Amino acid sequence: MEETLKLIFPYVVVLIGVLLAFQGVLMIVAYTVLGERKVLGWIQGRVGPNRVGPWGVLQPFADLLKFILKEDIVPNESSKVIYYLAPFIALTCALMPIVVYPFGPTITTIDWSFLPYGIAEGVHTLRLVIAQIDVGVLFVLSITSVGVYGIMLAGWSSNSKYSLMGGLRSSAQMISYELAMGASVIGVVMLAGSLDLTRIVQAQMGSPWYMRWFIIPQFIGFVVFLISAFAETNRVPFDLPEAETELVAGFHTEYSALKFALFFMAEYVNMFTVSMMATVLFLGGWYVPGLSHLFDVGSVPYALISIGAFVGKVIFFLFLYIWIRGTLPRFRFDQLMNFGWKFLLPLGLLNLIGTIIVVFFLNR
Amino acid sequence: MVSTALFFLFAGFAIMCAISMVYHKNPLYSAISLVGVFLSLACIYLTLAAPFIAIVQILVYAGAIMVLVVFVIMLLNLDDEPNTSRLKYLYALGGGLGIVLLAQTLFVVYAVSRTPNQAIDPNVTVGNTIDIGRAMYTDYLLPVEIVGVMLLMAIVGSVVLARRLSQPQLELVIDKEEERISEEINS
Amino acid sequence: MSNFLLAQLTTPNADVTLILPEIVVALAGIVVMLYDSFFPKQKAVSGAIGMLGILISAVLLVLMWGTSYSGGAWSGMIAHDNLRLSFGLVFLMIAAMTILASTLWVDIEGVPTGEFHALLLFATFGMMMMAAGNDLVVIFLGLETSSIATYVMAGLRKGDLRSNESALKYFVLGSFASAFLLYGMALVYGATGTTNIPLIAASVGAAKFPALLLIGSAMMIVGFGFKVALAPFHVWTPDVYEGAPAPITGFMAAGPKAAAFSSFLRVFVLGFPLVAGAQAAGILHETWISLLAVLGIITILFGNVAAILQNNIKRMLAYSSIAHAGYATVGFVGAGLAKTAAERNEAIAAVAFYLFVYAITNLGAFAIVSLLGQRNDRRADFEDYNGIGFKAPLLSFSLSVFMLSLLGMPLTAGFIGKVLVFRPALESGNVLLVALVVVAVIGSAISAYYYLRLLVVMFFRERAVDWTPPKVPSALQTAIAAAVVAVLYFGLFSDGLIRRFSNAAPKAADVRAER
Amino acid sequence: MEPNLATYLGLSGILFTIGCVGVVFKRNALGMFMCIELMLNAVNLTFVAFSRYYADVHGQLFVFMVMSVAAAEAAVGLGIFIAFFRNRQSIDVDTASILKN
Amino acid sequence: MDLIKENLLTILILLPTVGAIAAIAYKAVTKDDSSQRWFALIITTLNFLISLLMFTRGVPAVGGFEFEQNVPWIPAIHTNYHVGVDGLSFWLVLLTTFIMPLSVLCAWTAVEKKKTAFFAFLLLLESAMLGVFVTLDLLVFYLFFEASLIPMFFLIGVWGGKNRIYAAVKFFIFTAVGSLLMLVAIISLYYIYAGAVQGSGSFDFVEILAAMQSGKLVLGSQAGMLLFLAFALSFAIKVPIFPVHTWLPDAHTEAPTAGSVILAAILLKMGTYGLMRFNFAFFPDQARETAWIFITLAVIGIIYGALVAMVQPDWKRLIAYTSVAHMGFVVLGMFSFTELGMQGAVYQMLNHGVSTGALFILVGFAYERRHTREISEYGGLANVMPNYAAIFIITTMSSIGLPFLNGFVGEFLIMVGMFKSNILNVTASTNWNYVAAMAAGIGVILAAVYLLWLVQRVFFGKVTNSENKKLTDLNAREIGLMIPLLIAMVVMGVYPKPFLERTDRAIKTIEARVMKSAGGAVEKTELDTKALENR
Repeated sequence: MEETLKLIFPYVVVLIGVLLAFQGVLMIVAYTVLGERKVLGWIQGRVGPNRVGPWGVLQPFADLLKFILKEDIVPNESSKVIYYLAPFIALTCALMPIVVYPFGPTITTIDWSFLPYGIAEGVHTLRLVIAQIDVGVLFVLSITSVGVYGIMLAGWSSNSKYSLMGGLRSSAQMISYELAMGASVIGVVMLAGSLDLTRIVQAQMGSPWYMRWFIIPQFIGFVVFLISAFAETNRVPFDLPEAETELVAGFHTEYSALKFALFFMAEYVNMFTVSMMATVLFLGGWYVPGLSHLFDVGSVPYALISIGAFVGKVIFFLFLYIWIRGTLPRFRFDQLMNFGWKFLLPLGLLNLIGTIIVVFFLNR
Repeated sequence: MVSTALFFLFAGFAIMCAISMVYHKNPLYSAISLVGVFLSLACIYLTLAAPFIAIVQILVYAGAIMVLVVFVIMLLNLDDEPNTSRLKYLYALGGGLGIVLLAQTLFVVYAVSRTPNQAIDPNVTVGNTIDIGRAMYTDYLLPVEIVGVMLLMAIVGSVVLARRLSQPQLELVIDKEEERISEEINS
Repeated sequence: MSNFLLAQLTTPNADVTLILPEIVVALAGIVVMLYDSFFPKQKAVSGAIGMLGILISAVLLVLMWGTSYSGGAWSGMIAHDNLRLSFGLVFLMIAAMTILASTLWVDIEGVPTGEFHALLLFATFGMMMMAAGNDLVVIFLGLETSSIATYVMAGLRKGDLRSNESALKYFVLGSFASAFLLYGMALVYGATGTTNIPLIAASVGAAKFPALLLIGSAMMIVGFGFKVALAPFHVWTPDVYEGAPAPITGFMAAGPKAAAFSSFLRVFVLGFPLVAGAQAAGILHETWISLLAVLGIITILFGNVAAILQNNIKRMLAYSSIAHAGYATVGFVGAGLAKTAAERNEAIAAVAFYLFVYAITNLGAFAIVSLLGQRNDRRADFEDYNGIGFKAPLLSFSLSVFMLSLLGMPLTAGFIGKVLVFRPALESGNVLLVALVVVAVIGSAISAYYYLRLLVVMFFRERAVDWTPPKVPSALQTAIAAAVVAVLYFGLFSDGLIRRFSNAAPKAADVRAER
Repeated sequence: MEPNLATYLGLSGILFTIGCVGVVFKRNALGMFMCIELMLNAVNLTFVAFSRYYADVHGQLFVFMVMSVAAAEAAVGLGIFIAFFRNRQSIDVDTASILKN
Repeated sequence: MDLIKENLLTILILLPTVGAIAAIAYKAVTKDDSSQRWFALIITTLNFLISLLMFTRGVPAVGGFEFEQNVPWIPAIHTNYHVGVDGLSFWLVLLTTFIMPLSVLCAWTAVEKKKTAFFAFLLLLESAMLGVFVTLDLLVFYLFFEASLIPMFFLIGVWGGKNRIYAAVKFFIFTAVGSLLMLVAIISLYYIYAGAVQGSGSFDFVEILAAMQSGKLVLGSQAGMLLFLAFALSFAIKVPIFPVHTWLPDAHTEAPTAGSVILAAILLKMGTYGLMRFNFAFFPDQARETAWIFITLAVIGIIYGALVAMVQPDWKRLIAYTSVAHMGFVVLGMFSFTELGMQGAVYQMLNHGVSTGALFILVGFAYERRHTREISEYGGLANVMPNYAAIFIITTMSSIGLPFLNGFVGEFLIMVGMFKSNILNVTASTNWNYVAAMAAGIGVILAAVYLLWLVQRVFFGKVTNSENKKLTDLNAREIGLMIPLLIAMVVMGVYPKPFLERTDRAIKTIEARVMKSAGGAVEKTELDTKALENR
């Protein structure tokens, strides 16, 4: 029994960690929605939702309830299997990348002694990343690129021309901007010397932090990344696929109720993951400069503060999203494609070439 | 044990998806089945200790090539394949080819399993990013350069193909149309 | 700054001079592309840049003939021998001829010139890589590079359904063939544990899985057979050739085919060499030799018989190109049976020379066909050539010379080519090969019928309707004149070229240094 | 039964067969193209399996190259399909038969 | 002069080609299409005169060649430009250069369209034919052998009669098929030689022959037979020997006059020349073994040709069939393997060249006037064209083999040679040689029948067809061009000695080669020696 428990214990810890992490993400996402409405309201001189709970804090749950209770409409002529499959693909692919982001430093001094039977004997370290894999950056990119299927299939299976147009636009847009995104990421990868996100964060540690954070040497890359991240997530000013005025909400025109909610969530999760990516790649991830002077590296408080810093940085990006949504107009589709191919991609490539040259000479 | 189960799970899934791809008349269903094959193959690469290839498999095949294919299917709004009577000999040909290849596969499996297997050291992995990267820019430097040229060419090629017709080419089409019409009138 | 990655890199032995000719061609392609995007109107210049690149590359190739290179350059991925050099020259010649021959076509059909020339140069780069590749991966990549470029070129006449169809079929069947080829490569890799051809040759005798070697080579024969259009795998050729624009058809019939032959030769003759004894290597060698001989017989008979039935000249030339693949196979098999390195080099040179001559002749013929075919190759049936013989004497004389050379008449280069490829096969004295040669000869006799038919139509028939000979632009004139002169010149004074082709360059990059 | 080299090769052979048969059976060019991609993937699996067996990274690099080639092929091939479709309103290869006497 | 003599054969070969190019260039520059015949006439005559220089050297030694030149052509495959004449080729070269100006003359006005091309092709043809007769390198021989096809192909196809396309293609394909197998045989021989001498191979006739004679190169019986057949087939088609002769009537009938003349007078000789030169020298055993086949076919050819000729309604076709018969004689003589028979064969080649050439020219004259070749359209021409009739009858007589005209000598020698031969003595009971000789004799009689019948139908009787009344007799050019031929007929018929003398040594060499390798001594007969004493 004890042996079995001992055997299972690490898995249990990981499982709990995963659940917690995902729960946290979903909560943050849910409140991002609220936050967006509030901030938009603020920008537009309105109040925003304030009826459900104090300041409207229960609004997300009310929304969820609404989605669950709404009638689920399935278009007659749609391809049923794909129609059902699409939102799941979208959400799954949005959530998957979360597993590789390190959201805090490794905790080395953890004390499990309060547990019975000493089932956690000798285990003192806890990695604050669900899966540290060798090719983390590529993993994120690849899952994101698979995510486009959700949108495309949704557009196609609805058997409606608006949805189809939305799906087509979305996939074209995502394919186009993924290149620029990749180009901007490679600069970071080269400076860090690894595709592993944890390593990338580690490479940004140390002093002087303002030189280490890749936002400084890779500023162009950062800008390119940010813009293409906006495009990847179909957010304003790149929200052509779901432009209400043109396409009547685009690929999810025909979706309602819970399936719509899944798409909706997927979009916000995507925003969140992209923000995490930006944080990890350019803002040093969970690293707080100078924190090691206050707490021991590897101690629990150090980790907690780091997690806080990480979340804070992510929220900064989320705010940026909302802010831009409130201020910028939408592109026309051809402008968007031109911008992507003729400006962003060359810029990313130039940055890449510059980085190559610099790295080459620095390493001689 | 777990890896065995996983292997057979993904292998079965891959074969099922592959059959479904051939079976389905609707190109989109075929495409999705193919994505399924790609994803399960990626997982199988993981069991072969080739994480880099596994990820690139998803990135390139599922994330780029098949997205393009699905894109084209949607763009052209392809319907199901019509069920007209195909030339019968093609079915015979396909069946024959299938049998030959299957026999060949069996032969390969037999030949390989007959040869005493050297045990594979599970700790030796060559599929890490660093291994691949190092080999790519030393031994495989030349192929990488050729691939560069090839991709450039593919870009040029697809741009050429996708661009609108030039003026003389349009004239050509119009010419031909007129010719056809005049022929019809004559006949 | 982290120096994590670069610190671990060992500097590769990247001897650029070894692949300079190839690089020059690729660079020329890029320059053409860039030039065209900035000055899209100047069509002649992009052609001129292309020609310049080809010329420089050719000069470099010739200069490289006697030079030796360090064995480990590019990790042994590049071979430096007469196969590579002579085939390289063949490809460059093909590219130059195609550029010249397509000037008129480019003009009247509004082809995107810069892109066309760039694609052509990239295809040439790919073909040169196929000949130079000493490793299956380089061969595969070269093959794909040239194929992909050719797919696009076949479909360049976008408004025309036949061209689209040609591109579509070429693409689907070409990729299908690549898959087989690749599977073969994978199995060979599995059997020997390496993709480097000299290493494969060294280890076929002691292959880990000899059975895989057999299957792999069979698969590769299927794949290469598709590319060179050997008989059961030729199905794509006629449709594709007929549908593609004439200058491109000429290119396809000459270039990718010759390139596929060069790799085919390298993989089989050098990779699966003649080894005495009944070990795996011996069985493998015997198998592929006899398989190819049988395929050659079928190819020659089929190509020639089918060509007789054609009324469209492009289609006729397509079938004849199948037959010519068969003739080249004769020399190829002869090379496989050569007992000494010198004999092998001679046989390889014979195949190279044959394809060289075939390419010149074929491109010349297609230049004229495209000229007379007018827009869209509308006038490409035999009837369209009725009685033009004495109305356009120079053109029809040139076309006759080409036809006679394809037929293998003495005093044309085609004759020398045939003599050369038949020689190694007869030398071996193998019964199957003698049968192959006899079939090849009978095939040539059959081919007299359809080649002469063109002469008959041009000179012996009268033209019913009025016909004015087309104006021949100067570039096309140059191309045709060069082809005629070359055909006649190499019919008389081929010695220098044959010697050059068969003289072994110093064996340098033969073996990959170490793993 | 532990998966070993033979198992992997068997899987790749089966996939290759299915792809090859599919190429013959499929009517539309896009379907054929997908079947060819499947065949390429089967080959990739063979390469990776052998790469694991020999502990030789070159097999995986070959796979990498094959993937690049597949991408290039896809780009061009889809361009060709679109060009064909523009003129013919179908990519059924059986309708592509004007090139016959 | 020495320079010319040194390079005599090369000059002979190249001069017409240069002339052809000059004619075309002249046309291209001046657009003048009528003066090319002068080019052709001058060049061919000049060539004839130059070829007469061959007399300045004596008969080459046994197995040797005069005017030899041997320079490497494609060293990479060990092929040389090796030319030379011996007794055998001497007269054939002379025949060629002699006939060419005449054929140019007979095409003087007959050709109405595309004159430049016509004369250019004639000149090119002369080059090729001369090349065939003088080259001693197998590959180069093959090259000229094939190259001679193309001008002829065009001559028939462009300037021929109604059915010209069929005839031209048939001619080409028949000849090309046979010769391609010869190419295989030639290349095989190259490697057999290489294997025999343990060195590089060779295409050189002299070298290979020397290796064979010295016993270094011994052919296996099977390989030898295959090679022999490959060579023989191509030559047999060219001759043509009976079952493969069908291209000849068509080609002759459809060809323009000059083409028919050259075809009959010279091109057919390539086949017999090749048989004698290569088949007998390289494969004596096989030649002996298969002699009965060739003799049978030759006899069949003689009788068949005569019978078919008899029923031809077409004048030209009739004469074409006489060629089949006459060439049958040549083959018969060759395969008797007696010196007399072979001498006769060579002599008959020349005869046939002169007589049949003349007949074709004469038919051409009539055709030019009436544009028909139906015998029934003519009749009583002797009344309106007396000179023409006279010349025609003399030529006919020569062709039949009337004593004191050339045909007699050749046929007589052949028949005697056949009688003397022991090549067919399989059984003691029946001497098949006699049978063959007698059958040939019947052929001579049949020839008399059909040719005289022709003369009777065309020239005698009343002029029934009104169109024939208007016909004019031969003009000065036409008579002038017939005179050399008539002289040749008479001289060759009366005084054959200088001809036989020249060929004698070469023939002896060949005979010795064929018979010696059989183990038997060279057969000497009384008549044989007498003929030699005539020298």
